[in-house]
Amino acid sequence: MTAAAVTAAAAPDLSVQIGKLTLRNPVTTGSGTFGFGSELADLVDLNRLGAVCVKATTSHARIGNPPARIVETPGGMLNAIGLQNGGVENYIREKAPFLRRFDCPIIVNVPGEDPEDFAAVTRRLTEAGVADAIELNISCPNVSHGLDYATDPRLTAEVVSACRKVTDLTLIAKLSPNVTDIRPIAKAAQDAGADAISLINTLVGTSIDIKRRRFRLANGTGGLSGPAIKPIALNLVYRVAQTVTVPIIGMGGIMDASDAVEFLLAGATAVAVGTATFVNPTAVHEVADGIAAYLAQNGFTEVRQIIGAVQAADIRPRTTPEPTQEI
Amino acid sequence: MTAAAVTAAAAPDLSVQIGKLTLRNPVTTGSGTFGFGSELADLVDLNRLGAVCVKATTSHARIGNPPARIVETPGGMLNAIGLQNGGVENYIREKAPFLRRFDCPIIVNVPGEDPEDFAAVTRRLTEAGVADAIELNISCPNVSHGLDYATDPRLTAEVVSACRKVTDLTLIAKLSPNVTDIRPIAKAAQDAGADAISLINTLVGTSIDIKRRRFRLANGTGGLSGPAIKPIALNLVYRVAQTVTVPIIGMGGIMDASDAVEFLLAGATAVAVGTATFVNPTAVHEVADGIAAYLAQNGFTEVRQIIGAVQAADIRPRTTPEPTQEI
Amino acid sequence: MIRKFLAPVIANMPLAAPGHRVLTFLAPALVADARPGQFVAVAADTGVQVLRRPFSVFTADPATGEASILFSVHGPTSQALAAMRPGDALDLVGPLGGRVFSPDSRPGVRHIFVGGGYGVPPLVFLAKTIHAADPHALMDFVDGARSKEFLVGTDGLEEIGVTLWLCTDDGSCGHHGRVTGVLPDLLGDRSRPAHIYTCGPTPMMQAVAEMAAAFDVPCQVSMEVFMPCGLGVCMGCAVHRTDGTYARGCVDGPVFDGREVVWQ
Amino acid sequence: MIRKFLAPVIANMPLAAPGHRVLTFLAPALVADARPGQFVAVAADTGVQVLRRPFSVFTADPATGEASILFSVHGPTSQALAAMRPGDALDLVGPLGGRVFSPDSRPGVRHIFVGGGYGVPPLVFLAKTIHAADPHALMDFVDGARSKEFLVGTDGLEEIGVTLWLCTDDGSCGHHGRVTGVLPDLLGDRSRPAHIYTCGPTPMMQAVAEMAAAFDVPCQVSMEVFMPCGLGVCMGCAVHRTDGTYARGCVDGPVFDGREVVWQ
Ligand SMILES: Cc1cc2nc3c(=O)[nH]c(=O)nc-3n(C[C@H](O)[C@H](O)[C@H](O)COP(=O)(O)OP(=O)(O)OC[C@H]3O[C@@H](n4cnc5c(N)ncnc54)[C@H](O)[C@@H]3O)c2cc1C
Ligand SMILES: Cc1cc2nc3c(=O)[nH]c(=O)nc-3n(C[C@H](O)[C@H](O)[C@H](O)COP(=O)(O)OP(=O)(O)OC[C@H]3O[C@@H](n4cnc5c(N)ncnc54)[C@H](O)[C@@H]3O)c2cc1C
Ligand SMILES: Cc1cc2nc3c(=O)[nH]c(=O)nc-3n(C[C@H](O)[C@H](O)[C@H](O)COP(=O)(O)O)c2cc1C
Ligand SMILES: Cc1cc2nc3c(=O)[nH]c(=O)nc-3n(C[C@H](O)[C@H](O)[C@H](O)COP(=O)(O)O)c2cc1C
Ligand code: FES
Ligand code: FES
Repeated sequence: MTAAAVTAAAAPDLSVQIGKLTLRNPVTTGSGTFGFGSELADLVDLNRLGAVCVKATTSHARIGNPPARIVETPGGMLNAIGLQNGGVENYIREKAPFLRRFDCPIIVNVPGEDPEDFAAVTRRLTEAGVADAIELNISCPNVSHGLDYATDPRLTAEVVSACRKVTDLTLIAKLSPNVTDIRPIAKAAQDAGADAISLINTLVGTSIDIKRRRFRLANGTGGLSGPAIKPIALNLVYRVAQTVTVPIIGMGGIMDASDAVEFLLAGATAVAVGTATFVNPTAVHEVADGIAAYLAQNGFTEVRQIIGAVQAADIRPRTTPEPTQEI
Repeated sequence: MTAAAVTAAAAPDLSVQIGKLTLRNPVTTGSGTFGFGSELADLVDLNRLGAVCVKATTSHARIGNPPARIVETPGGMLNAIGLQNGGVENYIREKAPFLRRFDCPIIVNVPGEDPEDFAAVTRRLTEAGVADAIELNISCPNVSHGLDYATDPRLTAEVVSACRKVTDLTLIAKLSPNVTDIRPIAKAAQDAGADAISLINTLVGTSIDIKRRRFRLANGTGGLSGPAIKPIALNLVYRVAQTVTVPIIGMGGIMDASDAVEFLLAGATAVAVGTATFVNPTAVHEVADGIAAYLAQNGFTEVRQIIGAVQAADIRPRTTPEPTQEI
Repeated sequence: MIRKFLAPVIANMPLAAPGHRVLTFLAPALVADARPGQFVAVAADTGVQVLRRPFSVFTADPATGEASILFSVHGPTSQALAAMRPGDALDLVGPLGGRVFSPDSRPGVRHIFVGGGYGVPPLVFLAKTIHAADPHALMDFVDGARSKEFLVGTDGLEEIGVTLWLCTDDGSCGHHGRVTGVLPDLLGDRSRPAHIYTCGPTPMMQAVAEMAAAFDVPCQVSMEVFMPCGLGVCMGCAVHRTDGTYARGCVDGPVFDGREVVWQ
Repeated sequence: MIRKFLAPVIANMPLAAPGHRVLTFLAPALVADARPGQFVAVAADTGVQVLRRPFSVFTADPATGEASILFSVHGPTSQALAAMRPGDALDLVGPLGGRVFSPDSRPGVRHIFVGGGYGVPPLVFLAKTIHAADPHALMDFVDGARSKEFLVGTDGLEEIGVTLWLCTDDGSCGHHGRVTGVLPDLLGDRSRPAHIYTCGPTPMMQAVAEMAAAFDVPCQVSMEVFMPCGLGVCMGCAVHRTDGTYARGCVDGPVFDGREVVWQ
């Protein structure tokens, strides 16, 4: 065995490209599940992350929804945080300096009231030099407006275009699973200038306390995340990967490396670990290490070799009638 | 305590009305999870069911999809059966006679290729007197055409109208959760003459075998059912209950009576037990008994008292901006 | 009759084969009804698994009302089974299986059982059943495994007159090679009719069924497909038949005629 | 420093109170860092629960490196904890909690602990910490429960000079009534400053905090809200503050100034 072969076997190349960013490995964090990085400093080494995606940052501070904000459900959880955050100026002043100490691309998640609002925050973050990429959160199910944009290709394009005009940073459109057909929406985001697409945000759901006969969440509904939604997320990532050419950041129920590999095989260039961090705060590292182990065990030298590598299924096109037969 | 009070406490009135049918209790079965009734005869007493909803019956026999057809997922399962069945004549000849021996309304689930196909099967079942209600399966994610109808109000209305013309039986439209906004679709079904609405059918999802790097299901994708989808189903039932006046049969992840009560509180007039039957074949009886116990414990005398009785949440209308505040 | 019940665990004995165990439980109604090839669907409190798992009936003793399953530890359910202790309650539905092994009734027939892995338990049950009906039945049991220590479940068969043919892939015991290596000798004896009953990994059963067809000997195969409900209602256990249709492995099987199955 | 680790279980002792236990485990790093009011987030293999559950640090012994939690069996996680045996591994993250109990350092201050249910453990830890720093500290512990058998966790406190005030709703032991029944006497002593530290059911804490405000005595409350992550990242543990904002129960608390909290 040559020295090069030994090295390759020992350490597969995990790096991937998302827009202008080179990630040292394909593992990033789900916005809203990793705070602003500092909270987990004792447990997670930001220098070992592919990128960090921070909690949503809005133009003005938001107090969020009243409690209860989170309930557990079978295999998952519902959240209705309501985008509580200190606003963009607070982010720039209080949160960004910590993150900038690390060699880790920062993705800032940006919701907005309308295209102008999205663009204003994007512009401010760009000018201040406190983000390496902007993830447009056009898909938050827990606040007004949030959801509407990602349910319509035209509205999606409006938000993306508005932001594209004001930033050269890598622009990521975060899509919603709560739609009839995600493909035209993904296409619209790409055509409007998104450098990448992330999905999925949470699915709308609810839970009722039968003793008190009221909704468990003060907000009524919340967003479902966690292992329960993984099959749905995986299918949407596959669909979108068949539709767009820009890279995809896949997420939804990734708890371990094996889940992450499923997303990569389905066509995601990177993955985000969300709810898993609550259960296992070091999941981000375990997922990255596990992907490396999978590659080594299966004779791959680069993570890029498995992206979209799932063998195409014999999925019949929906317009061809099924064969029928009298039995 | 008077004798009447004792009786009321001992046995709350569980009966509900779905179109022309009076169900002795609100518990029915999810189509495709209970066969044609006879398979479970050792374990389940059909005379104790609210109604029985049988496996999909198509105009011609269908061989179904190749295996693997089912995979387990966290808190749920994906199925891609592909509507395997012997066809409507086979149903009339081989299956209906057994079901007719019981004092239990029969709901026949009917998928179709186009409105004419739906109507042809509906007419045949009506003429043959082998069904008490028809559930139009316009939402099966596992075959061509199936899904399309329930994703569009106009197509939904076309199918329902075509069938309404050929039957006086109770007509139920089964809706899909894989849509951006279910409300106009539910409304269209009602306006076109549906006597009731059932929901949800399964959510589209997939699963990948990372060792073999291929989809676990031969069909590529499947329909997600089981506890994992309960929060999504419950929210859709609530939304539709706020939208239509016809009764709703709620389903999706109901494993026990407590789950069923959540659906009733959300606005379902009846519930269907699906995946739970695979795990616990007597779930239908346990759910009905448990609903009765819940009513008794909480001082209700009729199940109708809790239908839609969840206290309205403080769900902010999606068009009103959130209060924001500098913190 | 299919029942759902909680059966008290009587014993949970490790076998010599690593990871293999026999779990014995009290279930008189099951014992009364179960026939060779039938199985029980077990629900263990694994949390991660939603569905039950099928396990063949290994023994069913009418004298004591005790039945048992023989299993190896694969995943969550079998792990949970391995941890069960006497007195614990085993949550099961059964007996399941619509078409079972049907002993060949031709006089003087040679019954040939070909088993591997967890295909052995139903065949042992079948051998004992045939012996009980006809103490002079001629029986050969071909048991295959990776290596010696994985040959399990055939204890006591020789006592009821079964001739054992052990095969190991690594030659550590008996015939060095696959079960199909010893079959030609057995099938070559044309002096009496023969009948094969096989259960085990699909590639093994395919090879056995093809060999049976070549020798024109009837062959019953017990298909091991994933069985989500075991009750015939989910259609998830499809077995591809030569007529082009899909049978349900659970109620149209698990036992099929070897010539009826389309092997992948 | 917050760590994630598997701590070997040393002992799992039932208490006299039905369903209550103390689980002791080896965790030197936790012992070194944990302060009164902090907690650990426990992951038990319940299957049905996705999230960890918080349990207050009850004891932390630097001499042995052993820590413990005191819990009562409610649901799946506490059930799994109750079943743990010495040598098992306890999966935990901790110590968690950003703002902890801060002992009043005014000379001669009377420290009044008011606990109920699983509010008792952190207060016991606090009392021991105060005693270690000042062996002459004046300490009163008001412990409330439904009835006598549910008064738990205060063993050994009298030995370190704590005066115990037991209260039971049914009068089966000590004061017949709520903890707020004995507080006026303690707070009425104006000869020295007093400081209340309370943890327990929210209605109890609200009553205590309101009484403290009426007597103008400082009061620290440890809020018990559902804590999905315990790390400050999910924002799910909102505590409504009088300034109209929501604090995070886990890292902005769990200890708050009683006047800072909007009680529902
Ligand atoms: C009729 C019948 C009788 C059986 N009798 C016995 C018996 O007597 N003794 C015995 O030990 N076993 C028996 N089995 C096999 C047993 O039911 C399975 O191995 C079962 O999956 C074990 O459950 P588990 O939770 O321990 O492992 P699982 O987690 O279910 O995993 C077991 C194996 O199956 C694979 N697997 C899991 N799900 C799927 C899927 N959807 N598709 C493909 N592969 C999958 C896993 O990768 C793993 O290798 C029988 C199976 C059938 C169908
Ligand atoms: C900071 C802190 C410290 C704690 N310290 C201790 C301690 O030292 N000892 C101790 O015994 N307990 C302690 N608790 C409480 C403990 O964490 C909970 O009781 C925990 O839920 C027990 O888990 P379980 O799985 O046993 O029960 P669960 O299944 O979680 O149920 C426990 C109770 O909580 C209710 N519940 C569950 N989920 C929700 C929800 N989303 N919203 C509202 N109610 C819900 C259930 O109905 C039930 O009554 C502490 C809690 C906090 C926040
Ligand atoms: C508590 C919580 C808060 C979240 N907040 C945000 C947010 O602020 N912005 C956003 O785009 N997504 C948010 N999400 C969605 C996640 O980033 C992710 O898309 C989703 O949870 C699915 O991934 P998971 O199943 O791995 O958690 C949040 C999710 C959770 C659970
Ligand atoms: C194996 C399987 C087969 C199904 N077949 C049908 C069907 O033929 N027609 C139909 O309308 N729904 C079918 N469904 C959907 C169920 O009736 C039900 O809508 C869905 O599973 C959600 O309920 P559950 O989570 O309780 O299973 C099927 C579901 C499963 C799991
Ligand atoms: S396992 Fe469900 S039909 Fe066979
Ligand atoms: S529990 Fe997650 S922020 Fe406090």
